[in-house]
Amino acid sequence: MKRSVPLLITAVGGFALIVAYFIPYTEALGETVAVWFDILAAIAFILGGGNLLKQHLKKISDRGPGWGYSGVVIGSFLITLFIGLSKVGVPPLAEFPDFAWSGDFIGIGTPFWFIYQYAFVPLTATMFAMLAFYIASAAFRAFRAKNLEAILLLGTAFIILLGRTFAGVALTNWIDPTGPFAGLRIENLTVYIMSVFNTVGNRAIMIGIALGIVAVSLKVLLGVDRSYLGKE
Amino acid sequence: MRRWITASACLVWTTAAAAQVPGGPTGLEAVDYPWDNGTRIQLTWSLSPDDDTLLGYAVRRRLADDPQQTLIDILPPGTSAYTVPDLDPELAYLFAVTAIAQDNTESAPASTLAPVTPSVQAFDGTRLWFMVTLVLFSGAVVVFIRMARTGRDLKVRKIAGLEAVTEAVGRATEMGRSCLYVPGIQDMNDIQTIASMNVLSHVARTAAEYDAKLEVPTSKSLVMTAARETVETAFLSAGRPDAYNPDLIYYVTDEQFGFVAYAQGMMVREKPAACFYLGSFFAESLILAEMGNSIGAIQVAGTAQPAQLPFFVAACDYTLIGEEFFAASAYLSGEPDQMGSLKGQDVGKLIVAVGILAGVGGMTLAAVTGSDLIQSMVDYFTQRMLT
Amino acid sequence: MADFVLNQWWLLAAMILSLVPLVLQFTRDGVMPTLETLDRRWIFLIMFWAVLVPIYYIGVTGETFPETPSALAEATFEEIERLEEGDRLLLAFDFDPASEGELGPMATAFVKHAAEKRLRLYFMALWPIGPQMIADAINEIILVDYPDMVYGEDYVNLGFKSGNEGVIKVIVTNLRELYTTDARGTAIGDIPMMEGIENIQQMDLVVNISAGYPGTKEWVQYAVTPYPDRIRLVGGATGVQAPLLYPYIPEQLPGLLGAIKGAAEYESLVNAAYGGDDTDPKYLEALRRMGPQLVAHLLIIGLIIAANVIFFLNRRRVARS
Amino acid sequence: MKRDTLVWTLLMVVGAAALFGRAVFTTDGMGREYVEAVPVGADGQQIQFQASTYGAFLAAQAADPNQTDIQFSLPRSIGLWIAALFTLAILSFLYGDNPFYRIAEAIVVGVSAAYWMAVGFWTVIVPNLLAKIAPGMIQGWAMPGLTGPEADQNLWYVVPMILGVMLLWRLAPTGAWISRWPLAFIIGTTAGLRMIAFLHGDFLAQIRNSIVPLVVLTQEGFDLSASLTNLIAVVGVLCCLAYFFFSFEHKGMVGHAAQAGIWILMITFGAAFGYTVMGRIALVAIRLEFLLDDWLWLIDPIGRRVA
Repeated sequence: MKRSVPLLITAVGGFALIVAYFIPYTEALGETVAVWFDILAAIAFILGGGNLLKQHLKKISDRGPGWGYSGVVIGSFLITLFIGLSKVGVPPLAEFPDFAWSGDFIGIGTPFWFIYQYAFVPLTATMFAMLAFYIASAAFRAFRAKNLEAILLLGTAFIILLGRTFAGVALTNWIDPTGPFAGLRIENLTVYIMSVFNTVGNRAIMIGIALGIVAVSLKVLLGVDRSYLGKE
Repeated sequence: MRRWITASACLVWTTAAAAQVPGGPTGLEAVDYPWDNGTRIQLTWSLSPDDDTLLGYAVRRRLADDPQQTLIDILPPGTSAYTVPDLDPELAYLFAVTAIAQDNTESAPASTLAPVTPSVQAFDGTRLWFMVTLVLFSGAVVVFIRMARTGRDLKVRKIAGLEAVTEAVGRATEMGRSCLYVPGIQDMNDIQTIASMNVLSHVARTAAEYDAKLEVPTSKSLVMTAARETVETAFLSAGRPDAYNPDLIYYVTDEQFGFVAYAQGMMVREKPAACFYLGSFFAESLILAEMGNSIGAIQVAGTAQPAQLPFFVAACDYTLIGEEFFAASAYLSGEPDQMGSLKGQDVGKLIVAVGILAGVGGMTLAAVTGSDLIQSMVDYFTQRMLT
Repeated sequence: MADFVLNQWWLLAAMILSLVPLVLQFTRDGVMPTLETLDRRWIFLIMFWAVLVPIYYIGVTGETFPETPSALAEATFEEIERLEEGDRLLLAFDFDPASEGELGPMATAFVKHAAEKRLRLYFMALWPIGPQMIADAINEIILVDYPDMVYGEDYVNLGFKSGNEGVIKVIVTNLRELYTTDARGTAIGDIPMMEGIENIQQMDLVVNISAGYPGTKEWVQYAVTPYPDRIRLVGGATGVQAPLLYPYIPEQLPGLLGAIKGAAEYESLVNAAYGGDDTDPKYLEALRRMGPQLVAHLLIIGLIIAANVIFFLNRRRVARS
Repeated sequence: MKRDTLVWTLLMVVGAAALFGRAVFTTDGMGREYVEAVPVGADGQQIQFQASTYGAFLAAQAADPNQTDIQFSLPRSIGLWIAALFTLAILSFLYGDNPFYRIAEAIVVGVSAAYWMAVGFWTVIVPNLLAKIAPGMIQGWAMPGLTGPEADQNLWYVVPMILGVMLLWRLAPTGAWISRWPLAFIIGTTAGLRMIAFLHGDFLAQIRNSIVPLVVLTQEGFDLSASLTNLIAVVGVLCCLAYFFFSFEHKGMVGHAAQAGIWILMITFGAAFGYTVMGRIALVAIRLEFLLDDWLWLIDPIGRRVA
């Protein structure tokens, strides 16, 4: 019951969808399953949120290092959740003034919108922006001509970077754009690298990935890989 | 400069004065396309007597209960058959084909008289070749898994990143620091996350054997659930069920940058000695890898997101590229079943290589000789078998 | 420049002060040892200034760095330049506010260029939020700077249609099947400039600005590929998307603007041809954004060079000892 | 290290004081948001506030000193200041871990987890689950516009609901194993769906695109550069595939091919790295523009604060 039924569900679910793909009447089954998955993932938020609360409440009750921050997590979580779920301050839609709950939960000017606009967006966007700093330190550390592979890696990155500045473009501007060496102009070099090597490399990676996915899927469906199903 | 005066543009003004009206096509027949999902109808007609002077043929369709005609396509002269795509299996259609002269004059149409409805069949024949492909590639994997079970010795090459897993966990134990495992930021409906769970099971087992602390923050609730089952099983099979602590496998937030804000803070405070990033990653890949590097951790990464591979390659000690990542759990387990699946993948690659060579050869031959027969064979290969 | 230094001395002073410890370390320990053990936070700090100072300089003075147009930007410019007054241009805006930083300036420059050429503009969108981007372009450029252009005669907004590449497949042969009205709800038959337009093969040029799916790739696959002689397409794409489009250049995609760099090149071409002496700052957005890009790129290039100098000097030292 | 921190802290305080002094004692100002009241709805009775600019406010004041259409917005100004401080708090991590970052981190975790939960509830649970099982009830509550075929009851959706309940069974004291059933369903269907999707989509497309003629003939005759490019493409793909072979050690013929394959992969990675830099710098430039322009009012490139 604990292990064989889930194994059966896995195999039947997977193979049924594969077969369904070839039968016109059932080919849309995959879309239905995708919608079901979204529903399950949304229900699973309860598990995640519960775990978040439990984990931080534990830190607070243990008075472990930084327990005050756990209080901040719980506070911001509960406030945001309450405002979001109860549509605090959301006016009903203009067409349906009698339906108090009809408004857009993130309508402009609502408290939830304020949280989104002035906390969520700046925090996540700045996190994203930190990549600019990390990309510089990674380039400084990793792009050293240790061997031929590293030379190719850094050489290509170097050419592409140079081609993105007007200084780099000016560097090869003396090459006749219609002459036999026009291909060495940095903008043409960039296009060539991107359209030939980059395409080829990605193509091979994609083919490999597809084969890997076939193998992993089959192993899952045949029950060769089943660690996620837990102990008997 | 009016380049848009082309055939289709001028169909609206069909009354060009004093033009010679071309002879129209005749005998238009419409039949349902066999073995499909009910979206196609096949048309055939006899060529116009003036075919060699024409600009082409215009194909139009209309619904049986609606007089409004819709232009579907304009075909080159010499065409006498066409498959109308993208139809609705619940509607009845009428079709008309006209010949267009060089001066855009249109002939009288050849029309179908009875409405035709595309019908849905029990099997989609347009996917027949795909089914063959599917059977071929899955068959290769299944056959080798079976062969492995009969006890054949299957050898595979070494992958440095995977050899390093045990070493990294061991080093973390020596240093008295933890191991960090990030299974990507996608949910369980991504095959990379599933593959990551398989790898996690082996990493967890190694950690249990070394008695190392293994921390698994996740970005999705379902992944947390699956990871807990996985790690618990691994600790059990390593004979250390008492050492399993579910609190070390926890949910952070669904938000990509919220998750990584937490992860980088946690890394700088706890300084894990071994970091594993295996799964589906996006922009956060570089933040994780740079942070891990700055705290001096041994880092093993693996993903099938081509766009993130460069950052892992630049900042991590070992990177499993695409297919290597999917092969990781097979390598780490060393079980014969798993080795068999690797061999199956290799056979798959061999088939791909042969297919590409055959296609390229055929196409080159067709280009050099100009042979229509070879060209049509290559077309069948690329247009039918590979779609 | 001198004025800037005099008036904004405090910013430069802050920058120099913050870098003093690094300079001290260089003089104390020597260049090589310092570089070898360089704390990565110095790289972060230099990067910070490399982005901030150009933004500030450009923001205060309004000056921008020069831009040398690449062949691709020139090809894009030429495609529009070749058209004549009254020719038809389809502008498909497939992006959202998240990518507006990169693509907004392209949209602005395309609309300005087309308006200067007196082309007839047909706007459409395959992204649900595209109409907002179209509205921005119309409100900020056509209504403000080209008030004599008449809606329905010189430009029309066909609005958003759902269905992704399916929409393209249909409108290449039959526009009216999907578009029965424009975005304002006016029947297509009542719009003067729609007269005689059956499908988008009648457009003299299609311009697609896209941030992903559906986007330029789909336009190439479903519009240009089946009708290579009748549909000409140029595009603008984000830095992430642009590499995926290179395989289509130049046969199926004669012109492509990639990221903010492409936008800046095109902007400089349009301004050189139609800007006049005192260009409105809103037509310089990409050029302004290129300032920090240029300095930061040069910094990364410098870092890579420095890293390799250290590496080779070290290796020689190891070989000698 | 301690002295470092002190110096930096002092510098920050001086900088902040200077900015504050500038905002208070000069006419430049900083960090204020303005809104415009726009009537909405069929009868124009409801008022919605839309973002406006200081420049528009000055212009409106000049035209009519008693106008109330464009006005200062205290909540949005507070929001702007909070956003700016959050931006600085996150950036401060580049120097090192610190309490400001830890607060920002705690807030981003809490807020974003709750944000996605609320989004999941209002965009998935309500319209895709509850509205399918009990359309009448949901129509009367939160989705008054639910009509037509969308409003038909569909009891199939009871299945995912039951699966969801099984998933939540983990929280119950006994029988946690029951949650493996929905997990098994998810993993099995994912395996089936992804396998088909990748094989039919990417896999076949990539093979198809690899098939090109090695001899390209055009109207002018033999096209050397196109032929060469095609040759590189075909050989390149085969070499990269050789790299991925697991059965052979990288020795001999296979070894050479695999070596060439890894070179091509390195060029691919280098190119992608170089290309991504531009987008990442744009991200930080936008954040700094936000600080300098929207918050500090130090720069005004598009004249938003000129009447």
